[in-house]
Amino acid sequence: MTLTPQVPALVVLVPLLAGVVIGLVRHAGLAWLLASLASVTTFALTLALAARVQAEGVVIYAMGGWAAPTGIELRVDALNALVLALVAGMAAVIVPTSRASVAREVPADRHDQFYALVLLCVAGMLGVTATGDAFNLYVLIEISSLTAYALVALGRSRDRRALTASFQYLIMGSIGASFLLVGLGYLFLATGTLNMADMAVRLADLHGSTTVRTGVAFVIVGLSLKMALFPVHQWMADAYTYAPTSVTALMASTATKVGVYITIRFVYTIFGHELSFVIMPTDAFLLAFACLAIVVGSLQAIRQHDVRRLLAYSSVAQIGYLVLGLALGSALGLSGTLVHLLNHALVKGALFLAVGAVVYRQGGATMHELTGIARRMPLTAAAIAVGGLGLIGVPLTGGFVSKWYLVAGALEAGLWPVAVVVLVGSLLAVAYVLRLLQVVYFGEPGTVAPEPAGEAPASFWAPALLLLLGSVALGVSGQLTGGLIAAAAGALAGGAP
Amino acid sequence: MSLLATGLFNLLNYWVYVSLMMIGLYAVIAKTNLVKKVIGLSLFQTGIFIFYISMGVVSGATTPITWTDAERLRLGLSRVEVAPERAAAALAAVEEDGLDAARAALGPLAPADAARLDELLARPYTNPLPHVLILTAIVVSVSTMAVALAIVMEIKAAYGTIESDEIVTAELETARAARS
Amino acid sequence: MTDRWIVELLLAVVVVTAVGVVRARNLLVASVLLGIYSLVMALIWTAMEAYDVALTEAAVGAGISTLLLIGALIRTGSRIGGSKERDAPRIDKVALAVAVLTGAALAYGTLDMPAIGDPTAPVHVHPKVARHYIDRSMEETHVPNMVTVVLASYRGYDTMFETCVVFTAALGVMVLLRRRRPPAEPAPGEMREQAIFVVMTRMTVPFVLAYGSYVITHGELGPGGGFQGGVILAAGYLIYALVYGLAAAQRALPPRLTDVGAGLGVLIYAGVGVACLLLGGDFLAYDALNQADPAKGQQLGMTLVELGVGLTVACVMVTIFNEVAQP
Amino acid sequence: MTHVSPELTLVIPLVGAVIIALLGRWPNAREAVTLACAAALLLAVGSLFPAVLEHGARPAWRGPEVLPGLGLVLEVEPLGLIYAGVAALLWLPNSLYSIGYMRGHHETNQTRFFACFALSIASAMGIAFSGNLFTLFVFYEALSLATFPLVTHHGTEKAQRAGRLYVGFLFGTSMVLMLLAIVWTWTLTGTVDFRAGGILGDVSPGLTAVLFGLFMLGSGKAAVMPFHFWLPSAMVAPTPVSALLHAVAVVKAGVFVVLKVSVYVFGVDTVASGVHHEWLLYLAAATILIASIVAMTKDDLKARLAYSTVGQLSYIVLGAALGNSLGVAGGGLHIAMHAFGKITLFFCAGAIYVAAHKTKVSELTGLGRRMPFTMLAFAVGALSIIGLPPLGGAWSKWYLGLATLEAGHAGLLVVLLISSLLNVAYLLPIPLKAFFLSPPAGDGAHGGADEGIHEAPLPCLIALGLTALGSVALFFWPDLLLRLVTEVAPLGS
Repeated sequence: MTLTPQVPALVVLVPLLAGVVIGLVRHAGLAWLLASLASVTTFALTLALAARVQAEGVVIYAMGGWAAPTGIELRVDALNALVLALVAGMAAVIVPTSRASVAREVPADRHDQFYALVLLCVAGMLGVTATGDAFNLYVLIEISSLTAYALVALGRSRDRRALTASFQYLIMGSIGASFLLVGLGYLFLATGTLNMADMAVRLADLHGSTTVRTGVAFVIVGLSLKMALFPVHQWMADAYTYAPTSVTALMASTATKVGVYITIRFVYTIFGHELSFVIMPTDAFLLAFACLAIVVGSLQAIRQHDVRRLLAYSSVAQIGYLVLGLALGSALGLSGTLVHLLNHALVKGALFLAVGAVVYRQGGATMHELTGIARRMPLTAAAIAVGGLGLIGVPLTGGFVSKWYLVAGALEAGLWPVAVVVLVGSLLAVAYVLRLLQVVYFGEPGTVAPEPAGEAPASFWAPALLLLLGSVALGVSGQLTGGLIAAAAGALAGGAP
Repeated sequence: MSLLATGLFNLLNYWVYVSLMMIGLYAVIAKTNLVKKVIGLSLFQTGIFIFYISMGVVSGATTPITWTDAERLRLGLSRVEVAPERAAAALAAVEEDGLDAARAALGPLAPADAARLDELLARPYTNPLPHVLILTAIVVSVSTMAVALAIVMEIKAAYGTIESDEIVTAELETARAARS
Repeated sequence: MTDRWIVELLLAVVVVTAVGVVRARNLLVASVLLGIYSLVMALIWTAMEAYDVALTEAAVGAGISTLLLIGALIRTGSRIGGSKERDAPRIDKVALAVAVLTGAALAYGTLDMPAIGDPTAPVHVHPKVARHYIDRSMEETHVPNMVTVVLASYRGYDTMFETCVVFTAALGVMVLLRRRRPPAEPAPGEMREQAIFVVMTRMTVPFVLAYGSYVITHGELGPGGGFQGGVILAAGYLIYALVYGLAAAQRALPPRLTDVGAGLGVLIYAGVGVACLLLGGDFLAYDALNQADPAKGQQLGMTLVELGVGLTVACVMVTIFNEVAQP
Repeated sequence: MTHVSPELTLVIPLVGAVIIALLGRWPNAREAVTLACAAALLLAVGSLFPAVLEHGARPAWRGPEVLPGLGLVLEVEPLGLIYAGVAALLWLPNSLYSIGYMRGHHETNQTRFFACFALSIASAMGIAFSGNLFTLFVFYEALSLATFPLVTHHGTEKAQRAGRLYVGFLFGTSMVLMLLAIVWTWTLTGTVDFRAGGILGDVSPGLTAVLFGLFMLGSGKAAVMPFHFWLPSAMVAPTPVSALLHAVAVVKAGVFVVLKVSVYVFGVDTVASGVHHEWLLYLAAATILIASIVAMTKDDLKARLAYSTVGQLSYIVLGAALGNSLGVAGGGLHIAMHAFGKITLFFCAGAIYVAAHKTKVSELTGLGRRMPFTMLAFAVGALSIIGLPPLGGAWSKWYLGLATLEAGHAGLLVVLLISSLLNVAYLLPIPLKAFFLSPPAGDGAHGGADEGIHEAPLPCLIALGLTALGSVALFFWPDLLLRLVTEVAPLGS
């Protein structure tokens, strides 16, 4: 008996079971060890799955042996194989290296529950990404959200505002999920099926139905809430600011990416090009808010004093880029979104880890606490610098490639003002990144905050630099991004993935 | 007006669900009390349940638990006027040869009774799928509520209040104190 | 389906109750009204032939949710009933606009919907979805309750995560609220001094527990299953705790046991799936459990996973109650 | 003759920057590395000249591809060689000068200064030898980034403000306008390579005009009005930085981009044929006149020189916008001529500051007696900027004048003449007053307030002497430069 055909199921099962088991161990060190093992194993499994998708094309796994649409299927194509590997990869980097910061920020008697929640959250995100069933998607979204609410609230031992942030997140997340549920209900009512591929086929004949149109609208609005697309982004800024450091690093690099993936899946695969862009003005709606997100998010980032908050608002803007690309409705735009998806996950994860190192050493991460840290924490500072340049999208980082695609996509669509917004957005990024780097490198410590005692443990800067290496590889190698274009084209082909 | 009439007749459940969602959404946004927000969220979510269950309804249908032919017949016979021995014969026949044989064994009935019996024997099932989905949704909803209330309790412990505007004021004061 | 006018009457009651819930300034009143709202909902589900949903709604919505809310009010307010909204209700125009816009959009979408009860609606005629469940579930699994079959087999993967959601909720509540110390002894004058409650509890709790177990194990035949039964089991504990005090209840059923039970239930569910996988089937393909008679395998699988669900739900509800109710 | 491969011109200063950063604790070793790198770079760039001129070679290097068909490409061509030659040639005296200035002035953060300086030179080499628009953009931005710490070197509030203005204008124009133009070019033509005759052949004239505007305004380093504010404000930086900005690398990068894009993306003929391009002529002309007039009103020496630079840069922009070979030739020559003239002037200004702590033009009266060598060099630089023989500036202005006539814009010739007169008016009085007027009476016992002032440190003097001689030499031996520009733009065609 071989487990090879079972890999798609195992990708979700391993973190899930590990999460449940960890919830029972009552030992901080053991919990961490199990969580690390599970996340690394999961990453290996996603890589195996990606290799299989590369070799065989779409991998379909019928849960319970019931062929879809009677049962639930997992359906993995190039697009979600990539996102699966991204989510599992970020977890495999962040979970094993999180021990020091978790020990500092979470009460010791809660580490088992903490790691259990983290793994269940990862399992939820992986499940969301792998599934081919619309309702299953909803259930899994709720798992990843519910765990995330609790994880954000755990930041309260450092700052009580974590609680209000978590509550706000819960309310917005639940409203978003409910809108999604309603939208799915409308689509289910019109098609009689919950399977994505089947739904896509049946929707093709139902473009005139107001039910379908309303369903589409509510799915899009619900997902926008979940992705924290402007103007419903405030919850994310607060949650990222006050959550425990490693939670922020993990969520910032995965949660929103999964949201964007789902949106691509719905807009392109399930609704199809005509329903999304010709019949419904999805593109206009998303483009408008994406542009606003880019500009407003960046402007708000410039005004921040707390660096975590600065990065959180920068994420608001980056979601704008991601949505903008997918709303362009073209291969170029989608390629931009995909490259940005990867790059931003790597860069934001690294930046939050580096900022976590500062929090670890300095007790906080305001501009005061970052002043002049480059002298004593050169590696952390280097991570902040490279990460910052990646956020701007300077050439030779992945951010430049995605920016290039987005601008080209906007120009191709004849939307030069959108191209200008993309470029102005990166200009605003220059403003907040340079301000940060000036403080880090040229600031005079001692006057406003004590100089750090020394470099943070390697478990902070090493993973950060590793992730940044990935971002640079993405920015330098045309091969990596060239493969992505093929994936994007595959997703664009419409119909079944 | 005909739209309204048709709607009231055909779509009433849906419109009720829309009103419940509106009431809930209003409460979530407008209320400052955090517990009240959670309650609003609960209303908002249960509204959706009505929508799903209503779409599973089939006119004249029964609950989606498979009835054997004998069970159907037994129920049917209890609702019509029929001589006990003919009923027994029919019940015996259904075990052997199925409903058609039983119907034959029953012999002629009064027209109203025959129609009623036929209707009961052919009763369709309600769609089970929406029920399953809503079972899940109910569980999700109560789980969310549990976590939400846990957070509210912690907020009370940390801030001494569960009114969102008072929390904002408290934060502003903390910030001011930190600055001075 | 029951007569239309009954459903319509109940729907009207539900809307009025909802308005009452939102308008009530006393939060305890609002919570109790919400419980009533759920009960009326459960009646509506019954009227729509959705008995499983009705049972769940009654147990979860009217029972657990109300208890949770009241528990939260005790913990956050000074006394029962003392927790009130501060301001007089006023209309929030923004909220109203958002709600009305959302409602209008939702209502617009209903205009193209088939009439309620129309048997030709797409939802009812899909050959591989609804028709498959109705026409072939008995043949494929020999389990009469289609809701259970869909829940535990056709969409068993969903239900595993649903169990996980419950487990997650317990984790979330524990991680936020748990104090690692024994609960204080109850103050005198509690209910256990009152003989009538004690006697009634002694009499009812065993029945409640028995009924809960029955509901869990007989979900294949009639309405019910792990979720409903698990909640009923937990209700037994709740009654006991309310009368004898939390400390006594926790002595009878140590929290450590329910902690383990909560996780164990999920592991049982997933374990059944893994067993199928090891026996050569796909994950959760219960056919593999009995190669000779797949339908028997299905029955066995469903019984086991429902047990897992029941265990998790019961333990989680007890855990959440313990955390919320601790002083 | 063998030549080095072009990427070596980047590697030398890059490696230099790393070593300099590591040697921070040993200033002498650090400065030795700086000088050694400058010399090595000069040799490396020098070896490319014969290859390009005698053998018609176009040495190239292909780096990684970021996207299919979009990669880092270096390719040596004559126009770039002029710019690279100027930068490499001036790095050596500038380093020498920096050593004297920074030590004489006890500046802080000297390691950072020299390391960033080397990085700037590396970026300049990348710009000079870029084989496509993408590579050009990469190094253009790298230059902005590498010079940012230099501009804000003092860390004062004023320096910070200057830094913000600096990156705001430079990144603002390049990241929004230039990058937009580059991506647009890519979507329209499928390539971003530089090719003789241009690559926009099939693009409609209207769109070509839009692209032209984006490219020209996008090159913010060219400091065409109204994108010039960053340049005077950056004067807050130490004088060697001003020399770097005004002569060695930064503003030259801006006008170099203007020239290179005109020639290799649009093609000289395209520029000439499109009436939509004429606005740039008028903008450049206006910049020339306005900047000269503003320069006259400035009493601060460095500010006056800064506005002078703004005006002189637009000469080159004008040459590019005229759309004929003479214009390109004049522009190309002016890159070199202005660099030598202006660096001399800045060296002098810095020497005066180090030696006499004077920054105002009005304070320099009679200073020629105390610092004769410096003021003499100043006079040479000024004459070259004005464009009088026997100094290099005469050649470029001559060609630019011819180009205006050939293009049929006699009015612009008048502008050039008026501007030269204005140059005379704001530059020449400075050495004249220094030499021929008495210093203001001081309150000291004998002599004036300038008592005790003598020439600046020796490294400074050597540096400014060398650059002044360079200006003279360029008048007598312009052949090399002329041959390079005729390779790009055959004269007399």
